Amino acid sequence: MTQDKPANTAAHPISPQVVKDLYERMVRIRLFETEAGKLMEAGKLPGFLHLYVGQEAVAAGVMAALRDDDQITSTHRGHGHAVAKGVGFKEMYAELYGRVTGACLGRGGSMHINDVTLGMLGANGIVGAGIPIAVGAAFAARYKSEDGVAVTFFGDGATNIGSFHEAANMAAVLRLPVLFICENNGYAEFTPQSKHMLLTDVADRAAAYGMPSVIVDGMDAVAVHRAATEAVARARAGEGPMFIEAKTYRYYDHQGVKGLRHPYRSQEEVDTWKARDPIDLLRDRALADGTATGAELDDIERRTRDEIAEAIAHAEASPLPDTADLLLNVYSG
Amino acid sequence: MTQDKPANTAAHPISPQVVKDLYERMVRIRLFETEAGKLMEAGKLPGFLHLYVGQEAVAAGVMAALRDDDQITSTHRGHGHAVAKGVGFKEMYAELYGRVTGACLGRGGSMHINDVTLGMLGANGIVGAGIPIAVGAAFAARYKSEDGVAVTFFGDGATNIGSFHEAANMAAVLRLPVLFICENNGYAEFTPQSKHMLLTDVADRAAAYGMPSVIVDGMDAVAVHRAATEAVARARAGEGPMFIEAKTYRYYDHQGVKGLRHPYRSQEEVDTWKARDPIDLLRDRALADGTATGAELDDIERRTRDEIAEAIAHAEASPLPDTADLLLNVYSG
Amino acid sequence: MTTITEAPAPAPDGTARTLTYVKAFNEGLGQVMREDDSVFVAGEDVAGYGGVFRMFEGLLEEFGPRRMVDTPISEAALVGLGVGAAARGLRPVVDLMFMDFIGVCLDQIVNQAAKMKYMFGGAVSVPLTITTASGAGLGAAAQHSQSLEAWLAHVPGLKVVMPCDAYTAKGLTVSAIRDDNPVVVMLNKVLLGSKSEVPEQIYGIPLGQAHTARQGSDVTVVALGRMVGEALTAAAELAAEGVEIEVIDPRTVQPLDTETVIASVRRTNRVLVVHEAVTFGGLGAEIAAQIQDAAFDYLDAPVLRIGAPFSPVPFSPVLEKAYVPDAARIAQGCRRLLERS
Amino acid sequence: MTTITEAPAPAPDGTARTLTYVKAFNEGLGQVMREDDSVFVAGEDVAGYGGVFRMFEGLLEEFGPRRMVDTPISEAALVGLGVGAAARGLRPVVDLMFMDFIGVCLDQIVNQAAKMKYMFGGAVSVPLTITTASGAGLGAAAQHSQSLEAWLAHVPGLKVVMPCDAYTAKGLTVSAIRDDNPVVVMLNKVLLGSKSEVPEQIYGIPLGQAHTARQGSDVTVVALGRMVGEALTAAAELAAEGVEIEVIDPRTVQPLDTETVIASVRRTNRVLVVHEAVTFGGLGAEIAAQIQDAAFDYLDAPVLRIGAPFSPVPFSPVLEKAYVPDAARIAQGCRRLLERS
Ligand SMILES: Cc1ncc(C[n+]2csc(CCOP(=O)(O)OP(=O)(O)O)c2C)c(N)n1
Ligand SMILES: Cc1ncc(C[n+]2csc(CCOP(=O)(O)OP(=O)(O)O)c2C)c(N)n1
Ligand SMILES: [Mg+2]
Ligand SMILES: [Mg+2]
Repeated sequence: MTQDKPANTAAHPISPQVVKDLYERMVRIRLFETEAGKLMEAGKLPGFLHLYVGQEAVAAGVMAALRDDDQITSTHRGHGHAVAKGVGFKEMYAELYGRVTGACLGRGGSMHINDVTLGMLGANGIVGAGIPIAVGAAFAARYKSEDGVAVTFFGDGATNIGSFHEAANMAAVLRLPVLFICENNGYAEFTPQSKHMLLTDVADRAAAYGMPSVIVDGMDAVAVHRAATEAVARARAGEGPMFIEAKTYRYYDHQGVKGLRHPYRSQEEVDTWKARDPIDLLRDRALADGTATGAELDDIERRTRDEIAEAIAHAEASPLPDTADLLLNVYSG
Repeated sequence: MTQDKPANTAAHPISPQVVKDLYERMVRIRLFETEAGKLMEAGKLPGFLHLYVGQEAVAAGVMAALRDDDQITSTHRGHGHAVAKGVGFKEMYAELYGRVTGACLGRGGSMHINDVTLGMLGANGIVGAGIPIAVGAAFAARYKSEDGVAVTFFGDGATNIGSFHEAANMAAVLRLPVLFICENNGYAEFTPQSKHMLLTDVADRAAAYGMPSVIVDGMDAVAVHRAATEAVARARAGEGPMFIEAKTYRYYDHQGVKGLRHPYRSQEEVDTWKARDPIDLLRDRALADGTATGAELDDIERRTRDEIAEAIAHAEASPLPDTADLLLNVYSG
Repeated sequence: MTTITEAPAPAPDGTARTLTYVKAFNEGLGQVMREDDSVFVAGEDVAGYGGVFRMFEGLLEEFGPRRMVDTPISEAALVGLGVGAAARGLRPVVDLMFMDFIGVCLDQIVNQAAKMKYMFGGAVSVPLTITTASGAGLGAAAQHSQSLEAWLAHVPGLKVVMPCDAYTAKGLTVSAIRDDNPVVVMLNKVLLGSKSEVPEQIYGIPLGQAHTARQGSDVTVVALGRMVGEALTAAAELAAEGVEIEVIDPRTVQPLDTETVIASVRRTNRVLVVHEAVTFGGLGAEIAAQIQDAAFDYLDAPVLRIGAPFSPVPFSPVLEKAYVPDAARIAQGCRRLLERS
Repeated sequence: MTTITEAPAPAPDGTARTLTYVKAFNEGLGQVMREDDSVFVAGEDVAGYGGVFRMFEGLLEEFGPRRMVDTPISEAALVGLGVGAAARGLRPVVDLMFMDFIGVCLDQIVNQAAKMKYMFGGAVSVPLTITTASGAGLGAAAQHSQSLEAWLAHVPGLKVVMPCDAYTAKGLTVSAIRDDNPVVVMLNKVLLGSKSEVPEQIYGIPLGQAHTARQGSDVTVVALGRMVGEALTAAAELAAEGVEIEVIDPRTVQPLDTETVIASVRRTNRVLVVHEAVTFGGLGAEIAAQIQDAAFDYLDAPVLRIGAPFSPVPFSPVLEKAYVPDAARIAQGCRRLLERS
């Protein structure tokens, strides 16, 4: 049932504007995460930190195919999705710091970052839990006769949990406008894919729901973007859900920044993937084919760095939540 | 990934003994259930009753391929599996009556009938819940270096629940000796398969776990038996789990005996399936090819009827549980 | 939408219409669907079949498949569908059939629906209603008979209602759907066919407000769900003995209206709490703990709890009858409380 | 196997070895695996990685992949695997990592593991141990910080233990695995690195037996899990004020050793119950309800409960600190109890 990587061919050209957009989204994620990692190492951030670095092409490629009113649900590794969907650095860093100016008023932290005004329905601390929620968001769009779509991101490991299965089948049966994006980074925590399922391609699971699927190079933002654009168009047109498997890799450890110190993956494997770094790939290609100049791309990076510095300063200057407000937002009304 | 109905061909002959065994198991189920239905209608049985009538070929065909030390887990529709695995009529009727001589000492009722001495690890009131338990039983067999297998029965509807998915993947990854028997009777309660999944063949789901699968005519006890025998041999040999979809039909309503009064299925559909009644099919074939005589088969039926009458009398004469024993068996030791 | 709820007074002339519990639920649900297009129902066999308990009968015919949605057997995805749709502004009513099935989808209820508003810094509300049938008494055994309100009432962000009759089944359901929070409506299986007076127009019953079902001065009985009727029976029996029982129906167990209970106990000085769930760790523990704290100096006897013994629900009717509290045990409890000087 | 458990007295000369909580757990588990081949461990990253909290470090090396089994992220199937294996005579130890994940597999724990023996008429036992990390204090937020013992203790057929230090982490784990019933071992995340004296030999601590961690005559403090340490700190603080606090650690919350608590309260006449879980519907309610019933005439003040406020666990450390009960709040509670005449 898996289509033979149609989106991975360079059939139709992508506009320079989109290339720069993809590049910018990726750079924003990379720098946001790298700085967050440093802050964590410096002991400035409480709690857990699941860095997205390495997987940027997926979030960027998909999100560039969406509108603001399209909805996404995310995972424990949610910063990349949030940044790519447009959530502000200020709210995000402030949240990581546990400040009242944060995206969750300091109540949620890294695993619950959201911005419902941008259709970011939250990172999620429970593996697989965001998947049915996206199906519900897609249901709501159709119910209201809107043509919005919903997108749910999840890992290879998450496809082993019941809620993935149930939600995929539900979406297929109800023919809902929802994209299932599996970011296959080869590991569920420290367990390689080969030990948690017998398949090579997670996309093969879509057939169990009568859902079409496609496999893309998850280090190639353009390939991801093409596949997502097609799937979004299909979903908007009422043709139902679609499964996209993006083969990708995370550079840091499962959690935190220490990374690469445990023998669950080889240095060689890490190096091989890093040699195809999604940002470098796109940059090289854009410079080679003249889509963008080095100055343009450098400028994106510089602007992003400035914005990050400002956001971190803002976060550090922000007040802590007031302990008198412990019961805030437990209930509505 | 689904094999093309290999077990449905009459490649190798089946011994007369096995044919009679299959026939007897089916007749025992049919008569047990029909009488239970009458008792329910007469207001003698408390609680729920999910009759297995129509699906006898599946339980009989599979169970005839098992040893006593092989383990099964069942469903809300569990009487057929229990009878075919050898659980006694006395314990079963007494349980339906809520008597202390019942299979559960009157504590469990229809949905919890079990006989662990015969490897019957229980009917189950929660859809899908028996599936991982069978995987655990298979794990235990291999752990103890025994060559026992485990078999889990479930319906078409149950393949939509998370625990099916998780357990199937777990069994595949751990390469455990467990058979997944999907009794596809076309409905989950009153919802037709076409409304609860997009697949025609539930067996196609096995591919999502790298698990081989086969589809059999669930009205043909011999076909089921052949497929089960092959799968059991494979599992015993350490070659891992297998998925068998048996296409079958239930004659009564989802629950109770009233049946066939709701417009969720047509009389024509019911008649078409009944025209291929599993017991008639096997009887006709056995008489035609001389495997058994009418007298032999009639005798099975007569003996079964006598045994049932005796078991019902036993149940009715049995004492009720003592209310002083309300806390019995809540804990071990 | 805020919860504007007004319970009309039952017709004083006694001519008012009676309805069964399940029909009252159905009527309230239909009315709120008529008034608000954002309300839809999803669940197993809720549409085509009208629900295995006939809770949704006729609604597919009136509202069509857009608003009455049959789903596969996938409770986690079902509740998740409700969470996502609620976060996007709809008012889903998701049916769980038997409360005992909650173990396959509790994460969506507890970690998603209940916590989303809080974790998101208030950015979103989850006006999700979950309907389900609870309670023992039908010989449905250990996996189809539980009353698990204590689990849910322990979860910040959830509300839980337990209608005791047709009147409250309708009014609490309407309020649950109108409420901006996730609310679990625990219908009682044994009560489905029971009748009481039910106004025809739409009405809500305020969540978090207890109802004094009978006034009395000697003992307060706080009864949950189906136990309200049992307590009233016990009260009638005791009245014949000259003992006046006050029966309080909290209606909502989260939030719990402790004030009404405490005010009563300060007058009666004796109190019994009764529910179907097992006593250990049940809601009765919370109610007792609050009472002994707030009315310590008013109690002439310890708060007495009556619940099920610490065992799964037995199948055999003779055991099940002994297992579930009833009027006789409540009356006995009251007498015991009164013996204590 | 029946639970023969003997806790050796800690070495009196003070020279005894100390171990961290997580190492003590690990040592006990290893010892019981050495003594009984039917014990195996299954869970996510328990084998190759040794557990995300390092709970299982070294066990794969010693016991190999037959007995240390890494599984996919499939908690329902994981617990079900344990139920099936336990019903077939093994003693599975199934790891749930964070207690908050229990919502995805509660059916297998509650409707299968806990009820199987009962529903099957006693024909089978389910000697399953579930290990999991609970508790707040690490900035892990609302879905990785909960203490859900009240849910489990409300379930007939389950046992639940809450080790408060390294010594009990080892002994209760050993007893849990040796027990013939499903037992949930709630380790506390914040305590993982805390040290106490731990005998080297294998020992069990009897389930259902409370431990008086400190004797005192003025106020009884019943503390669960990590709150035991906080209560002892409060007791030391109060001792300086001349107030003697008795600290009781139930160790097992199901079954609960009420007798030890009641006996203490009858001496002190004042009692406070403290746990990390939200107060409403927490174990403190059950304990308070039992105390007011059994020691009604001995109480000089209502039973005081201290727990978390009724909200999800907040992320920001400043909020989290205010959220979780601590020594200061316990001391304050004791003072309040003593003020009451
Ligand atoms: C239900 C549940 N089980 C286990 C965990 C612990 N956990 C968090 S992330 C993770 C691995 C997820 O792997 P994958 O889905 O591949 O995502 P990745 O981390 O690779 O991005 C696990 C096991 C959890 N959060 N929720
Ligand atoms: C978790 C759960 N959800 C729902 C139910 C209610 N229920 C009992 S049987 C059934 C239909 C099962 O369909 P299928 O698996 O096809 O089995 P069949 O009844 O056709 O034999 C449902 C929905 C249940 N018992 N458990
Ligand atoms: Mg992964
Ligand atoms: Mg079916």
